[in-house]
Amino acid sequence: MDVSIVLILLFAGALLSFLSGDKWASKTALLTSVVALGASWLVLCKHNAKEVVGVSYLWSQKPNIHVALSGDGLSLAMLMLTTALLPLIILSTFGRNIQNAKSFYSLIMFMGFAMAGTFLALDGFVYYIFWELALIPIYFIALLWGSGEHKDRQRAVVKFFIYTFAGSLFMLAAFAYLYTKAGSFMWTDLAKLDLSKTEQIWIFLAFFAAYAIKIPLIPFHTWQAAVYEKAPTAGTMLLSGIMLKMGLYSILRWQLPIAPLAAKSFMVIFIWFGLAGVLYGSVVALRQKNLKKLLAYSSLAHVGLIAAGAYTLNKDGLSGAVLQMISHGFAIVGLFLAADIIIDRLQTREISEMGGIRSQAPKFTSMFMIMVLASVALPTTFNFVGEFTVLYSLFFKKVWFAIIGGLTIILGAYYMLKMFQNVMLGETNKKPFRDVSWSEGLTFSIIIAVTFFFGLYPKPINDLIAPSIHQIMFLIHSGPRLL
Amino acid sequence: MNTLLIITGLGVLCLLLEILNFRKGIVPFTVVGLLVALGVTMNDYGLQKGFYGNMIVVNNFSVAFSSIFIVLAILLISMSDDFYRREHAKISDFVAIKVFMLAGAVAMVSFGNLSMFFLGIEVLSISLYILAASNRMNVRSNEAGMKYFLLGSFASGIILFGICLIYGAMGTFDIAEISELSSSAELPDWFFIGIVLLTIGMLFKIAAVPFHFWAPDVYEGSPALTTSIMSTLAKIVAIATFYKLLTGMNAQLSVAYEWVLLSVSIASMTLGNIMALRQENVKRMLAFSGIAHAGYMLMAFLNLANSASVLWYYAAAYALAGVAAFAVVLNVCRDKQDENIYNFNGFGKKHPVMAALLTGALLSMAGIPVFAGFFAKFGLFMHAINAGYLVVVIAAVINSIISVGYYFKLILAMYTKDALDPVENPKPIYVVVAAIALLLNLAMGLFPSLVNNLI
Amino acid sequence: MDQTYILLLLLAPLAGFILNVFFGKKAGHNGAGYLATFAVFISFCVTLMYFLQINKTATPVQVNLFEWFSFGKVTVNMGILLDQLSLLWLMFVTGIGTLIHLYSVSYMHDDENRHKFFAYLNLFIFFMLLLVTGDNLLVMFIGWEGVGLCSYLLIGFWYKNQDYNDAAKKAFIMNRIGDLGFLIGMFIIAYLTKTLDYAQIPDAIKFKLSLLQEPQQMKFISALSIAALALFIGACGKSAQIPLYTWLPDAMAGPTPVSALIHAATMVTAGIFMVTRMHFLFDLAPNVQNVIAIVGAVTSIVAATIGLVQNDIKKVLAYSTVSQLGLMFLALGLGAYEVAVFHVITHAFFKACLFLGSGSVIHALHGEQDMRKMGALKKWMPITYITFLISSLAISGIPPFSGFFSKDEILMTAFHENKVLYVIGSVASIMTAFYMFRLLYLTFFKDFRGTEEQKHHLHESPALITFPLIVLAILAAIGGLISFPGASWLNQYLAPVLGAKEHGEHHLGTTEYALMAVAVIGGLIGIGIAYAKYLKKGEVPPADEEMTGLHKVLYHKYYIDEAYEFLFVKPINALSTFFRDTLETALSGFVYGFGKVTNAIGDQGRLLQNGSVGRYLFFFVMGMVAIVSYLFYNKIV
Amino acid sequence: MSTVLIIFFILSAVTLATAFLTVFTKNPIHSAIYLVLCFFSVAGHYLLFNAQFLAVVHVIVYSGAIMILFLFTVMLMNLNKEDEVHKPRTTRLAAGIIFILTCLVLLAIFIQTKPIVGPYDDTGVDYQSIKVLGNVLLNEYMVPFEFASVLLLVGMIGAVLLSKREKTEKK
Amino acid sequence: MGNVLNQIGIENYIFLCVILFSIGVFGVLYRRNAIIVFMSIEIMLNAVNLLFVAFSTYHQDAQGQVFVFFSMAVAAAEVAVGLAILVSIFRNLNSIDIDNLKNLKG
Repeated sequence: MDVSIVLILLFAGALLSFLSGDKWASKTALLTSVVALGASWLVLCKHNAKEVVGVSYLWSQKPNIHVALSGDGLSLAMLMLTTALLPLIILSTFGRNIQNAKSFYSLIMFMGFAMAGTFLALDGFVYYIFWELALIPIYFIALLWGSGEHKDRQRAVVKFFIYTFAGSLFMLAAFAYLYTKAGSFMWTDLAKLDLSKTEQIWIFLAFFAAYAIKIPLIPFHTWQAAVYEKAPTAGTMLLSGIMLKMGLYSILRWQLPIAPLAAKSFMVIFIWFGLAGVLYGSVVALRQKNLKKLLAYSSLAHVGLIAAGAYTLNKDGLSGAVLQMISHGFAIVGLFLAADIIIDRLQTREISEMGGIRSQAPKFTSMFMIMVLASVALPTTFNFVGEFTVLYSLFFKKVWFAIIGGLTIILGAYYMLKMFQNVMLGETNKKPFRDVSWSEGLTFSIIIAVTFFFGLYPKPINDLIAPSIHQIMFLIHSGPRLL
Repeated sequence: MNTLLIITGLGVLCLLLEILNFRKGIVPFTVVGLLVALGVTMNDYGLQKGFYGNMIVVNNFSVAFSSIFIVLAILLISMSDDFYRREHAKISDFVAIKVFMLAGAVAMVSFGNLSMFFLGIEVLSISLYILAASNRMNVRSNEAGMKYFLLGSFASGIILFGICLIYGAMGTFDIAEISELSSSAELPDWFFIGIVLLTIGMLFKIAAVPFHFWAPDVYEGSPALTTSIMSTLAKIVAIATFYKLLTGMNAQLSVAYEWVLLSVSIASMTLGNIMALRQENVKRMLAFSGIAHAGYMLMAFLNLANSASVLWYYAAAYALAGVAAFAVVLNVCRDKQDENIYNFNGFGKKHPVMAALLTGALLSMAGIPVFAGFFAKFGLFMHAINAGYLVVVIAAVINSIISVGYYFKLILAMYTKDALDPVENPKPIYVVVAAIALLLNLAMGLFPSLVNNLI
Repeated sequence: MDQTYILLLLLAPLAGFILNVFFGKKAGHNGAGYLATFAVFISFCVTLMYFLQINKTATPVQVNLFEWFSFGKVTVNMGILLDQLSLLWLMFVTGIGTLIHLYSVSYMHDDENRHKFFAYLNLFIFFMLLLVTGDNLLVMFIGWEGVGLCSYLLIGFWYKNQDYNDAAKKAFIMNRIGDLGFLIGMFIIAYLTKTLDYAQIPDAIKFKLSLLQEPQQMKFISALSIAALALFIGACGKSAQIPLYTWLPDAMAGPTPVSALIHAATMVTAGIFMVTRMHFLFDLAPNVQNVIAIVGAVTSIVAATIGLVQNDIKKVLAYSTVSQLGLMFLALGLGAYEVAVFHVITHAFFKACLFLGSGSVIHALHGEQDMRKMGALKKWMPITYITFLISSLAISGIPPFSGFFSKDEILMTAFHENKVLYVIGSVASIMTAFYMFRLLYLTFFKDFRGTEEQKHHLHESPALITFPLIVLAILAAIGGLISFPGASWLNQYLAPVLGAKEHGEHHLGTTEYALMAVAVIGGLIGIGIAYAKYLKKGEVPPADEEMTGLHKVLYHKYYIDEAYEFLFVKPINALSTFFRDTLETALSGFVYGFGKVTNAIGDQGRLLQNGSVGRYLFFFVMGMVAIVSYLFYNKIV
Repeated sequence: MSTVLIIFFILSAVTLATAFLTVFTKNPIHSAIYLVLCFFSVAGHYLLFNAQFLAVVHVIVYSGAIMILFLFTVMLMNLNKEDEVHKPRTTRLAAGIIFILTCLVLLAIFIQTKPIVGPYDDTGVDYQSIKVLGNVLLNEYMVPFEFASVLLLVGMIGAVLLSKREKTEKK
Repeated sequence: MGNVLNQIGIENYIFLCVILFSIGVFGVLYRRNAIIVFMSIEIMLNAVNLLFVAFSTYHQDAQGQVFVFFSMAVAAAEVAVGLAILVSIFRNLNSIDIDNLKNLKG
């Protein structure tokens, strides 16, 4: 039993969902994703029992490619995030009228497969394949099941695809270069490489092109709001909950260990990139008229902070980034679910046309409120732990970083509460508003449970990722490159 | 060696079957015959031998390329029956010409003497002139044939001039001897002029900038099946031959020469991709895409010594994806006046399977994993980096980004637009061909080691 | 054993919250209220038990519940510390909390969302307990943010009114500004001392100092000073000090019990609690102490001046609260922590009583809050009137009521430390006396100025409301005894936490008696002016539009809100609009621009391909010539 | 100046002149006739090299077959008029430039190449009699020879395919 | 008889052929009449053929002359096919002006 079983299950889920037909596709997808979650849980248990769960098969001798899947804590944490969010995302679509459901759920499962693969792959080549594979399903999901004016949607989605594809091609070129140096794509070999500083800088920038667009950091974010808005909510959840973590995870896994010198010399610049994202995202979110766009910009602000944390290159920054990735994943899925519920009931995305929902849907209001609070990182929520650690790491570098990054807690509260006020509060809405259905309620409840559990007891995750973080730290900071 | 014999014989048999009034069996018979030829060819893998006074040289290069040519020919010829349903009386001629063309192609990659090369390229070209003009009631087809013929024979003249100068320098047409002589110090400059002229001729054949102008017009005007042959089989034949010429004669390429190739490569990809963006006709778009791919393939020439496998892999991936794409295009535009993109509107809903096949083919051409196109492109990148030409890699990366624009234009049309006309059942043969081609393409992706090991 | 009790202490309100959230609606008409009251009462009982215990043993109880998380070299435990300070706070938090819960049962009697109200109140008590009892800064921070959240929820309790929601939001944001300061302060402390536990920080500082040379020592201390300053910013947010005080008056949008509990008695004193908790840090930073003292003094006078002219009964009380909090910070800044604590306690009693009294009035008038429309209420509401009078006397510093002792101590300390601050404090006190009695006269005396309809319904509030009033009035009256000048029980009680006093106790000499006399006279002057103006002359404050000059400026709170709006809110919104409409479009256009340019090139390129064989040949030959001549030029051919 | 050289120059002059006239003459028939002359002069060059067989074949194939084909087509299409419109001036200018450029560049390259020093090989062995040519063609070059037949076959099929009139076609 | 090239020089032949070839190129570009264009191409091929024979003599080697046979075969086949295409164009357009072939462009 190793990590590959999860991938196989997810892939099988994609196939089965497709084969089970429109009527049963959602149930099949849910079932298989839950099974995959169970499998990854078992794998995690094994890992905690000090068993090796990573695998490596030789795919091709020359070029030297391995199907190597990592079984370390960092990857498993991200795997758990993926497999845990996947059922939630699928659950959240229950009760929505989805055309051609078998393709829809199949694509979701396939995307889960690709994203899980990205998090697990230890061979740069395989990693890249998964990285690209994750792009295709979301392209179709956003394109075919999205909403809004056909032309606009097409424009936004194509731009998204080309833009992200453009970034990742530079990463591909970097991998090609690295291979010529190392003769292998294995992470362990690449991280061992003793590259000159100039080489590292180029490689760092090539990786950065891929990650900055995927995450996205400003000013590479222009695809984000439009796609989040146009995509169906399940797609938006996949994008914001998991996919943008691919970029952040990759910074930790690939960019920093392979080009540590460049990382060190550019550190300040890239922290500023992240912090600029925090400020910019927050400020733009203030005056957004569109609910999903607002959440998109909030996401931009949050990931900016995570990226800034990752680029601090210290232990807190890295582990805080991981913690926040996971917590943000859950929180943003919850928020988008809330947005979806509202949009589904009121048939509008304009905040100005909402309001007065609280008196009609008290349960929903409470749940939404908790998600808002998690998003603004109230202590005892998981998000707080991550945000606090990241801010501390920033503080560790420079007090100003922490202060600027910390503005997120003010601005974040401002735009989130403003949004909440305009969307939920006020005189009772004239349109009828049905309170949460069982599936929505269940999704919320799970997210809330996770948020509070890890908010109060993040130790399991910390313990899980600590060795990986330690290893990455070692790779970044040790002088001669050893492993 | 036997490959050439079998194929030529097959062509003659096709003509004979016509006489025997056995038209219906021609295509299946040819396909079976080609399968035999394929088996025979692959059996030669690992062999390294010259035949008939070194006229034909069999080696891994020739076997690998011949095999993929035959595979492509099988796929393309099997679509003939439906494609030529209106002029079924001439089916034997069409099939025979294609088979002869294949013979020319095989001769081009397994020549051991420049005369074989020249004859091979002429057989190929003349067959294509004929096929391009074969829809003779159609002015566009005539025009395509004429343009191709004029420019093609002009290029033939230049190739001939090149061969002539090489002969003048070496006094022989034998590749092996030339190769030996070319490493000697006392080498007349004619040899290099000859190489350059040959290069120009071959650049024309692969449709690289600035010798590409014929391609879009000819592709657009020709009957669709011919276009598919030109853009897949003919293109990779030309590129393989070009490669074989340069390596076979052991031409010591100078840096300046490599820079010429590099510039041509970058210019081809850039121009091909940018021009393809604004095309409305699918065949024309694929023509420009083919120009761009020629540019990519030229990257393999930057370090000739060990790029045969990379080149093969790329060529095969490209051609298989091309065949898959064209099979779908042929089906879609079966009864249409032209191959305009709007014919594809709503295709995703009408025929999900075929739409998926076309999507896969386009994704492969765009270089997106897990299709072979991705591995091929990656192999080329690595090769170019190894050769020390980072510039071309960066240009290729940027171009790949542009290329997504037009490949996705087609995909968008299929999936997001509403259909213009009612659903009709796809012809099974096209589905089968597209599926086989794409499966082969995918299968290649499972063996990325072919990039390095095959040849 | 301790662990069980402590969990009981903490979790009782939390359980109350959860039960009310899920079952409150089904728990009968007053079920939710009684449940909530009971939950807090349990906490009060446990507190009382520990309070009695610590009075005997004087040893604090410390319990580690579990490890929370770690960062840097710091590990943070969910630890609970019950020492003298926290127990003192717990006493009045749970005590007053119980009373106010009880009061609310009747007060919120008609609201359809009662159960939520009580749930929030319980949650508030829970977070307040956490804030007070946490044994490290981060646990305090949970409570700190938690009470802020509850404050937000309760201010915006009547969510259908967007003005109230705005007020709630404003409170939360303002608090968050302070919280950022708190965070930064924590970061600095964590960075310098590698711990956040109160118990360990002083030792860590001492240890560090012992390792360092002279110049580094100064640096270390100045870093700590910055931490202290940052923490003080946090305190400013929570305790409504300049410049972050504007949320508190707006917070009066919430139901009156909330104002009494959160915005007068407990939550707003969290800042004082924190500074007292971290007194060792502030002691190291005299500069910061000066800042605190000045900010406190200025806040007290500014708030008092605004309070002079307000017409909304709750607004007056709110500004009074800000002013009193300013006085407490003045004491803190002067290093007299126990004095500040003393005033916190007495203030909690009388201000809670005042708020509840005003609530009683508002209740009777069906929501009318404008004093210009009240009057003569003592006829109908004698108990409210008497309790209100007692509290007013207390806050005005008239002996023997509690306020006299605590306020006098602050002023005495100020007199010894800094005469200017003393004068400011005294003036603020006089003003307090004036506006409190202005309030009293306008509300309870002369003729009723409301509508006939209202007059018809006037009645004394039910027992559930008057009972807490009476209890609090008694406490307000006698609360001063806990720190009777010269024989302070409080100072002795707090000595283990606050350490040996550098100021020592004020010896009651001539100066002290003189100061007391001055203070009392000052209070009486204030009362006298109010008497002359509103009772004798029977003035009624003018309508809003008739105000002029200074009066108008004060009535509009020095236009501070408008200034903030102009300085911060407007620019940031403008920036946001600019980003949204201009920059986003531009950036997006830039990316699309690539596509557009490529497409345009493609369109131009199509013209090149004009179909002419001649042209194709021309380019063919030109290409050939170019290649050949390039190679020729390079002497390759 | 040997006789051979003089003959060479004369032949060359004829070749180039007729070639030019082929291109320049407006009437296609005249062009064809000039082309025949040109081919004859090339055959003269072959004779100069003592390649009689080749010269004969050349005359038969080019002047005999190809030219007849041309003329036949011209007649068929009734093109023996001078009705061709001149290309635009720019195009003609471009053609001229191309001509000059090609000439200059190629000539420059060849002039620049290493001159051949010393006498040319003269083995005295017969290498171009019919017998030798036959041997080479049918032994060494057997495969290309056969392959050339494929080429011609393709050409034949093609020509038939393209120009055979079908029953359905009108006219 | 000896090698003719001893008296003429291979360079002269190369120059002759280059000029002849260029005339062919020129003709292709200069004329619109497809027939004449074909003729120009024949001139190009002839120039090369002549050079082949010259080189054949230069090397005293028969292969060059053998190649000329192939070249002639190719020329013949090309002309046949080319004229066939021309005929079908003429049938459709009633013109053999290659500048009229501008349907395909862009």
